[in-house]
Amino acid sequence: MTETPARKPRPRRTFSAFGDVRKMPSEYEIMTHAQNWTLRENRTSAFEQNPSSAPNLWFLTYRDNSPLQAQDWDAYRDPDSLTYRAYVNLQSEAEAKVAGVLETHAEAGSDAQLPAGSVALLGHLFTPTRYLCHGFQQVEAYIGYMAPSSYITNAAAFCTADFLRRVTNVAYRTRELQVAWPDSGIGSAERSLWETHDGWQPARKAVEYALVSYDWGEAFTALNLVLAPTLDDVLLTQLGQVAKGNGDDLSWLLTSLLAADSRRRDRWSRQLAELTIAQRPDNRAVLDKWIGRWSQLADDAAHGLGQLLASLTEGAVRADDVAAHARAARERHLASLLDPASDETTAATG
Amino acid sequence: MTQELGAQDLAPQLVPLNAIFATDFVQILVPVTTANTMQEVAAAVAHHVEGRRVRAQPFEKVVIHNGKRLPADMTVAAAGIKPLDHIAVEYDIPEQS
Amino acid sequence: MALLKREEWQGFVRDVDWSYSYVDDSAVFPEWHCGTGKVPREAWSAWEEDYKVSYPEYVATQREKEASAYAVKSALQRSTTFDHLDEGWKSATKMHFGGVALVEYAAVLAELKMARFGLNGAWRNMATFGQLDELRHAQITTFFGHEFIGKDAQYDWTQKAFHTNDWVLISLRNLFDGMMIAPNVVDLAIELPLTFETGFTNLQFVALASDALESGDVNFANMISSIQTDEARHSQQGGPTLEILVEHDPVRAQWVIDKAFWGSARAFAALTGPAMDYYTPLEHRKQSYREFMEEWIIDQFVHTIEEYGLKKPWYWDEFMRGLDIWHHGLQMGLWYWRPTLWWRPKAGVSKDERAWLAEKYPNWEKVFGDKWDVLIDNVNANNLEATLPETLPWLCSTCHLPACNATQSRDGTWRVRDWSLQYDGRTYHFCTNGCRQIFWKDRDNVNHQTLIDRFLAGQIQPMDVGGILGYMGLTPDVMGDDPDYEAWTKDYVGRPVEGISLAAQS
Amino acid sequence: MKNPVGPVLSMCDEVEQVIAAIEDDNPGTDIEVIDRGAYVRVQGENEITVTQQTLRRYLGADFEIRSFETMMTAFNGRAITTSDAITWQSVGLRKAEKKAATS
Repeated sequence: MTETPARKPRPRRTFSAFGDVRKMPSEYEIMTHAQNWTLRENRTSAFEQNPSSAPNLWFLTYRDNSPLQAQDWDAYRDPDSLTYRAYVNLQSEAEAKVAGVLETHAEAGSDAQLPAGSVALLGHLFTPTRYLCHGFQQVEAYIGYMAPSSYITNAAAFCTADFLRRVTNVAYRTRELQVAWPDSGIGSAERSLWETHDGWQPARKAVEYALVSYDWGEAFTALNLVLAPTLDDVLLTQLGQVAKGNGDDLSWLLTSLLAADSRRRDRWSRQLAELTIAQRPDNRAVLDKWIGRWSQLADDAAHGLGQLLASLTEGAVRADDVAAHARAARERHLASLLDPASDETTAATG
Repeated sequence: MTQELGAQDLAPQLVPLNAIFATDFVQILVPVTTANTMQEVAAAVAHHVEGRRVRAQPFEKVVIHNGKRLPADMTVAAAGIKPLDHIAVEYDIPEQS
Repeated sequence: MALLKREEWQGFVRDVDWSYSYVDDSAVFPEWHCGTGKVPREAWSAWEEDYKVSYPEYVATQREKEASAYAVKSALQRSTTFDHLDEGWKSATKMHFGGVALVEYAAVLAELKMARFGLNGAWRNMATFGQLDELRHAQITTFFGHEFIGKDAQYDWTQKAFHTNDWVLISLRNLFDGMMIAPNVVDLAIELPLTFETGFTNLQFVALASDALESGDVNFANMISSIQTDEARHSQQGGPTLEILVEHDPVRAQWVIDKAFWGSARAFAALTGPAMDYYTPLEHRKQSYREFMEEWIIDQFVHTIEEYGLKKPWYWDEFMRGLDIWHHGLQMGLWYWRPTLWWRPKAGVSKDERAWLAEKYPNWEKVFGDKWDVLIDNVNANNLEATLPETLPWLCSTCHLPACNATQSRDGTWRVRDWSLQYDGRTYHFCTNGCRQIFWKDRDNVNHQTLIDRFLAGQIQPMDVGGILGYMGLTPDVMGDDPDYEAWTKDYVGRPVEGISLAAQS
Repeated sequence: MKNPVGPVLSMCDEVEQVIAAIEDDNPGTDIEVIDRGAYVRVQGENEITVTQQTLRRYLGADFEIRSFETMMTAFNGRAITTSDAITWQSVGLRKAEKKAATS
């Protein structure tokens, strides 16, 4: 320090964190890359405090020492390259569409024209989902909190907000239906249905278990690879179809619009699962074990909801079919993920 | 039984100190050894500050440790100054009469 | 027929708690993550935010804010504004980008933590907006800082700073890990949204915007003002949390605020203080750091906590006296150890600047003027060597900032005093009595090493200046230096000089 | 003022109109305006309100109250937002009102 430091400005085009890149990183990458300092290189612990403090041990156990490991988590990219600006643009447009649909149907007075069966269906299978989705929102927030790369945290952060969006739409509809059908129990019976109705208990069990799955990799697997894809198939896809069949266009449109968030979640989650296996084939066994455990819970949950759906459609649908349809949706989401033959393709794309 | 060695018999040990020089604005890290005298300690501290931030004055410098002024020829070991101890170095300005 | 009003349906969004039966409530909300403490679990059901917002409103409003911030940016992109900004002001922005961008990301993690572990559904929802807000701030700050890398390599530290072991960053990580990412959510809601975001961030984001605008940096002023509009909203998680905690455990509430306030005050003295009183060109200063502190912290914040039934912190007199000292000492430290910075610190002590400092801080000349005079004389004698460090400043075991806070004795002299204590067989030193008391009260930083500790433990190799700079991540293209020695020394050329270092002649 | 409450507005084209709207909505309250260049403090004692209706008179019929947030960089007191208005209230007054509501 006894010499005035020499300054030889070497023109740089982007953050040195990207190394000697030939290609300029995208706006998404600039805004997302290595933002979480608790993941910095050469750290002795996640937090700049006593290495054996409770928070440090928590992050060591559930993040750094997770059975799910990768050489370079920062190699992950969200296939939608979402930035904050892109997210609020996307979702304000999506919400404008929802508002348009809601307004049109409110003007047409369509809630008042719903057959009693449809009202009961919504009151049992749609309006109680605000609890389930809020639980998912919490688990997704935890995934974001603990994720081993800011690329993953950000995807989970937007996804957390998407669940709040869904809860918000469900809440809005809850009020509309309550106004139109004050004696239906809509707006007052949801919590008790959620906590005590047989059809909901396996789903509640699954989300409660997910809330206490503190290994970040397992939480991600449980929610994003298994529970959400399975239950969205029942609560958005199949419920939407049944609603459409009943002439309840509003519920069908709304579930279809909300399904866009689920598809986006499926895209980034699948991409992340592929990256882990491409970087470290041993992760296949880790994911396999977790997927197996959570698939059982997810199938039970889908079956419970299937029974509810069956009872509310007077047997027009069968619980087993509902569960099978949901399982098939999940299996499509996970197709060939755990298949060793897929290594080369995943390595090439990952 | 071997006789225990006194501090003065050991090879000089490094003693990093927290030091402040007179009216300087900041405490600094100054490494000395157990064998250094107070005069040497004062010089080591002054090296970083005197004439750099605090104007040099033509007076002797004295080391103060635990509120006591230590003799110039006393060693760090003899003074019982331990690693990470705090010392102040002050000019020994004669009383104006 | 229009849509339903928010009031008619938002209750359902907020009402999302249920009773668990497959797992224990205490497993879903582990005590050390949630920190309910003496507050009965059911008391949290009364948690209610005043500042309500819904998802569709949120995305629509935020879209407008983003559009406007980026419109200003692109309008200015082709202008030459940046090239004409004062070096001192640029330093204030470099310090901001490096010292703030990733703190915003730490706040993303903090809000995610509350979105998961918050003890009421409405709180978790508000934190869900909060984490999005903070993501916005991290991204916009990072992106705006990135823009200038081509013009000045120091802006690389926008992203890099917090990945290094530079002493400034160790200090800030220690503070923000402790009050944002790691604490239980009750403490967190009081430390981050309430203490930090309704108090201190206003200083950096609203008050500094005044200086930015005056300095001609419209883009920066606009960015930080826009960020603070989000803070104003999500910071409202603090109030309801504090209300409940005060009712059941006022002692803890007081302690949490006291500690967060002190830590924030130390950090802002290091960063915002020099930016306002030294880096901002004299003609562009709106108010002094002290005046901004009085407006935003002393009056507003203290009034607020008193309304919640709490008292001024126990160290209040020491803190108030520090308003005239802390940031001036830190400014001198930042300047003297300038090779360890990622900006070019202005000394800011020309005659006019000193007159301003003396007017705003009547003791300034007495405490700091003599040292700057020696530095000035060394510069004017071509003794630059004597103005560069050969050892480390002592770093406080609580705040990790240099121990550089002079206090006045009864006889009127100003001296930097030793605040130390013995614990578990070793000696710890602190910059102030406040830092020492905080260490003693919760001993959070026991076993956490300051840069001095790391150096003495041999973790920094080689054990010399080069080794230290390497450990801190400084590269020659980034290391700070004074942007213009002449600017602040030329007023004093030719005056009689004595007692300066002879380093250059020897 | 003992308990000043109100918004801190970032400098923008609409500041004057917003202040006028706040004055209209609080006829019995002295509104103090402190201009600091980049930001303007608007405050009244204990409680002040601004409504969407009044804001629309000044800022256009399509102004949404939610957009008030884009101008408000900070505020003093507690901000209570509804779909037609924003009220800034001192913490003391807010506590008293809540207490009255629950007892």
